[in-house]
Amino acid sequence: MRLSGRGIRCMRGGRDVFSGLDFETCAGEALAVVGTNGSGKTSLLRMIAGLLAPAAGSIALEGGDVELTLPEQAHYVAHRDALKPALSVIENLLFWQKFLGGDASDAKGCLATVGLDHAIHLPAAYLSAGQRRRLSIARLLTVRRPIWLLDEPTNALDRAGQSMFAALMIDHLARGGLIVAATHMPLGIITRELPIGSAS
Amino acid sequence: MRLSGRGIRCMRGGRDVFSGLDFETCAGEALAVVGTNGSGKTSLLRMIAGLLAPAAGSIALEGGDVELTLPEQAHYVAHRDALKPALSVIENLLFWQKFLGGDASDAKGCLATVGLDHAIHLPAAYLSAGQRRRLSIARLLTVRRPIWLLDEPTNALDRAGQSMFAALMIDHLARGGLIVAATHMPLGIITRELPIGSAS
Amino acid sequence: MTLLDLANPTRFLTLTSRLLPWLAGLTFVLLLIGLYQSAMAPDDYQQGATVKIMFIHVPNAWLSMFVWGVMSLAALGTLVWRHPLADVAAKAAAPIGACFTFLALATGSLWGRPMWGTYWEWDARLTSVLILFLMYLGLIALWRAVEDPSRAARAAAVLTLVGAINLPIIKFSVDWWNTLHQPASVLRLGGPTLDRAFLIPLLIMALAFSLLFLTLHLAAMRNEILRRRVRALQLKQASQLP
Amino acid sequence: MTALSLGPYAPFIVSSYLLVTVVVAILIAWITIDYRRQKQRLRELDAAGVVRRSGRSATEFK
Amino acid sequence: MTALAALVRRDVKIALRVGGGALIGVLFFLTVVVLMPFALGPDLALLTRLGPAILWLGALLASLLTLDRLFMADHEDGSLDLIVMGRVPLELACAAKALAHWLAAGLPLVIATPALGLLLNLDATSTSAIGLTLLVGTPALTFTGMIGAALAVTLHRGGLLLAVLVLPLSIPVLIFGVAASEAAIGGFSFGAPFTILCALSLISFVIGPFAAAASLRHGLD
Amino acid sequence: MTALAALVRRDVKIALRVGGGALIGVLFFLTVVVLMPFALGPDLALLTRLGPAILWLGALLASLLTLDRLFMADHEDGSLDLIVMGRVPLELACAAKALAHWLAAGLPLVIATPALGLLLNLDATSTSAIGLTLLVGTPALTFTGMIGAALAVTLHRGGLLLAVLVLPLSIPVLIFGVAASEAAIGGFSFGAPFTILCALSLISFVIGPFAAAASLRHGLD
Ligand code: HEM
Ligand SMILES: Nc1ncnc2c1ncn2[C@@H]1O[C@H](COP(=O)(O)OP(=O)(O)OP(=O)(O)O)[C@@H](O)[C@H]1O
Ligand SMILES: Nc1ncnc2c1ncn2[C@@H]1O[C@H](COP(=O)(O)OP(=O)(O)OP(=O)(O)O)[C@@H](O)[C@H]1O
Ligand SMILES: [Mg+2]
Ligand SMILES: [Mg+2]
Repeated sequence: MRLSGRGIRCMRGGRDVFSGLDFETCAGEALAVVGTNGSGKTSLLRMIAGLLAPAAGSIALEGGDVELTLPEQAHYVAHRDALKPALSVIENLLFWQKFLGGDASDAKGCLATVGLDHAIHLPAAYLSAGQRRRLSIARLLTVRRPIWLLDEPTNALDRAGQSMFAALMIDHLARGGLIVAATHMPLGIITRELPIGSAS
Repeated sequence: MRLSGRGIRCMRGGRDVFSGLDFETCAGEALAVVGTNGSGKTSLLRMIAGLLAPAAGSIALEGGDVELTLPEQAHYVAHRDALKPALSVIENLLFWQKFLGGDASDAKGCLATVGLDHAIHLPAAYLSAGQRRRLSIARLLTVRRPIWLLDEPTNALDRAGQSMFAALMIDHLARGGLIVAATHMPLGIITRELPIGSAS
Repeated sequence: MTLLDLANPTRFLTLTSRLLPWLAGLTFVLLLIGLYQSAMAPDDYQQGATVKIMFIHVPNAWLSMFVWGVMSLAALGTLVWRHPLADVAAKAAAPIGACFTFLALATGSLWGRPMWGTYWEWDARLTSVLILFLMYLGLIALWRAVEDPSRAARAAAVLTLVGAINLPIIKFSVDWWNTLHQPASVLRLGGPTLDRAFLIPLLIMALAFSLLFLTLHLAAMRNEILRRRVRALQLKQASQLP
Repeated sequence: MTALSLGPYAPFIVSSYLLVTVVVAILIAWITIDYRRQKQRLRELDAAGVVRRSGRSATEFK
Repeated sequence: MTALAALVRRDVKIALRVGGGALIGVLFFLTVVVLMPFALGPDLALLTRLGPAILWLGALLASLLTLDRLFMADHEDGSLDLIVMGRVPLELACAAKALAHWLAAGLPLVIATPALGLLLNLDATSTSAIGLTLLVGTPALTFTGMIGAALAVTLHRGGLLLAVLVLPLSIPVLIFGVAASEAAIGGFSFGAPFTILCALSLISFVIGPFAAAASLRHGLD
Repeated sequence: MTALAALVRRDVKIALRVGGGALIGVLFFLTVVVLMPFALGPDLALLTRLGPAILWLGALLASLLTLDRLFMADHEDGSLDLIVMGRVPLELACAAKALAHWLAAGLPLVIATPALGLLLNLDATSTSAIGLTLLVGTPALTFTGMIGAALAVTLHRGGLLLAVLVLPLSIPVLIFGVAASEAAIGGFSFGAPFTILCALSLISFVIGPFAAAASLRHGLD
């Protein structure tokens, strides 16, 4: 599996953010998109996720499931965590599992992995910032997509949470997964850096 | 100026989060509230800000302006950044300055300090995560309150942003300000740690 | 036992458990007397036998307003004194008040058909009572919609106090606008104008219904305190799980 | 006691009294059933070994 | 299939929890019907004549009041991104969301119609005729309204603008809904307007999801 | 003072930008008035008779449609926390927000009344009478409705529940607004209901902000 972009140009709100960006990454590898604030890291992730159209250039996936598009093989962990405050932790997770089609049995197992098993029936409105982030990670685990798109995933995680997540990423890479992460912090794993917008 | 809490007990959603917490901090000092996810750091900040009532115990400020309450002398930088997407950067900032009553002239200067001077007339909807955080910091500077309550303030800031913010905090402390910050990351300044919820 | 002791829910539970059987018995006896008296009351020269509806219509109508008054006091207790029992009293009273209001509306309609020739008319008295009923339902809905009881209590208290403005409107609507409904003949300045033959059974029935309310309210408050205890223990149980 | 003569509007009078009886009966029934249910729950929690903050058992009143 | 069912279930569950439960819908219509006499005057004959109009206006109101959050809530918390990225065709997902909206905001009205008919002094046949037209017509209100809801997300707009966009689309539904009900009450031919109403509903089932999905697909950023 | 003026200006600005500008309010009322003949049937005499009712229902609708976001939007983005912490008394801040809401959602209706009166075939005196009652009465709708909006924030609830809580409070305003307008049209005593309407508005100016501030102060967390 190989994800690559050629000559990508990003325009937002009528202004050029970056252009002529090339990148390439393979299964088992983590690509860390780094750059100053406003350099276009989030925009690049959204382009890979198919949520934003590049103004020029193209993004392609080779060696994935041919019946599925690139976004359908990816899962995106964004700042906004797609949780409904009125639903409980497990209801939130089970919904996304059913809707996105993950492995049905182990939602509770994933919650235990991220350390939320004691809060299963709590409404999501009651979660702290870090607990919400952990729930997003549990969703990432339940839906089991080969491509992980992570936008500052360790924000709000405590130190134990950060190393737990690093272990999960290493595990994912070892199974042939692929990670593209935008980050300002070291993620605790070996990554290849993709600097963008050198002169913002 | 001395901010202190005695025997604080925090209940949220009918569950005990922590109890019997004592703390004390003086002008010129930064208190870093540390603890695992869900240990109650944000809750403590909201109690100091007067947005959440402690279930027991009390929080008091000595040596501040006697005509003002504690929340009126504090500014709270939270996860949710109180920006209106429909207004431009400068409109957002000027509104808060007028409403909270800050020094009228230097809003633009503060924007320059945080590196947003090129985006003055951009709608806030167009800002990236780090740019929004910078705008929150600009507000913190414009309204000039002696007590800063910061909830993971360096989230989403790039490295240059983090050191810029550390310098701002040092400056604030040197002028006799007081900082209470909840954080998982080193803030880049000398802090006294207040660990809470040791066994979450 | 002072009022302050009553503030303790546990103390309250003991007291009600001792009091309730006596109250229930007294209510029952008074109801029987009242019913007998109203059965024996003569026919009205204008309204014929339908005047018998008065003996249940009027107590229910009075109680529908009285209960809101009780809830308003409880609301003050919640907002001003943050009294734990005030929340309980307000929540327990709402369904009972809604029932009384419904009965006032229903018996009024059943009386209106023979007297005015229609079950329903959009006049000031009738509609203001209907608004009262809707507000009772709104409050009940609010209590049911919010799991956290103390959060719901504060919101309901604000709404109850605002709704209390409706009470004088109901009471004086017959004086302010000319309506089909007749003006006050018992609770009025200058004393009652009702004939003694009707007044006495009416007052007994009113007393009996007030006692009924007291009994039901205390019992419902007891249930509510127990419900909160169950909730607290369940939360505790949930957090004890590994 | 002579039979009550309720005149031409007997159905209205009878049905209003009946209605009041029914509604009050429902109210009483609901409150008693609710009481039983709460006591039952408390007993279950007691059996599960959950105790109140004061250390007293769940069903205890005092 | 399970994906769509899960979406419907989630949206209904949220609507019931946030809106305060299934009874609130019924209570809302009760309030609207009680409100009308105050505005229109307490003339019972007039109220009876306007019965269908009042119920239809109530339906329009309920759908307008809740429609603007249909996609906006999912957009604000990021759910919409994940829904768009999912393997379920976006058109079907939109249809499922609209169905859930109707279950929470339209169906209660249909269920409450008999009780409301009593308040408006309508007889049994009229009530059942109105109930039938509402059952067939309210989905059309939701499925045309969802186009406006999708536009609101992509335009970052809300409030009255949405109502201005949606109301003209719902006028045909309103016309034929009221016409069919009045035909049934007045004893004219009920079939013709009712057939048109059914046709409108069917058309909206097709156009609504496609238009909404198209505007979401091109408008997100 | 400048703090409150800034709050009013900000809220109006946002309402106009998000709602699509000042004209949208007028356009909305136009749509409602155009819609009514479709619901009620095109009988012009009836429409004229119902003129005040239609305009008042439009006003109620506009305030309901936009009220639920009055405090909710500020709560969701954290602005409300800062407003509560500010040095401006919360009651005044609430009143300022309500004023801004009225400027954006109520005033356009008053301004559009002459044009709408033409559409409904009302003569000049009737139109000006209705305009006057709307000018006096619509603030009362906003200021009673804000109580519900504040409750929505503290309860984390919205949708139809809010409408159910707010509507009973606005019934008196509706009654006297329509009564005063009809009195002016029919040539009865306009003074009495109009005085009551004014009184209701004044009461709501006091009760609304205090109730809203109380519920916000006790309910945030
Ligand atoms: C649905 C219809 C009706 C409603 C909602 C209603 C409501 C009320 C209320 C709220 C009161 C208490 C007022 C106060 O304390 O001043 C009352 C009292 C009373 N109502 Fe009705 N009523 C209705 C129909 C009727 C009818 C049809 C009659 C008889 C023709 C009637 C006769 C009375 C009488 C005699 C009183 C006692 C007034 C007094 O002595 O103070 N009501 N009603
Ligand atoms: N609105 C709420 N209602 C009820 N419970 C809440 C609420 N917010 C937080 N909690 C609970 O209170 C506890 C403390 O939350 P808080 O947000 O203070 O944690 P925190 O220390 O800031 O955590 P984090 O590091 O994840 O930000 C958590 O267990 C959480 O589940
Ligand atoms: N919705 C939008 N509309 C228009 N412009 C936008 C939008 N979102 C972001 N931008 C602009 O695009 C640029 C890149 O934004 P992006 O969010 O990709 O930055 P980023 O690298 O993720 O920054 P950060 O480190 O702060 O998260 C920024 O300059 C921003 O102003
Ligand atoms: Mg970013
Ligand atoms: Mg926190």
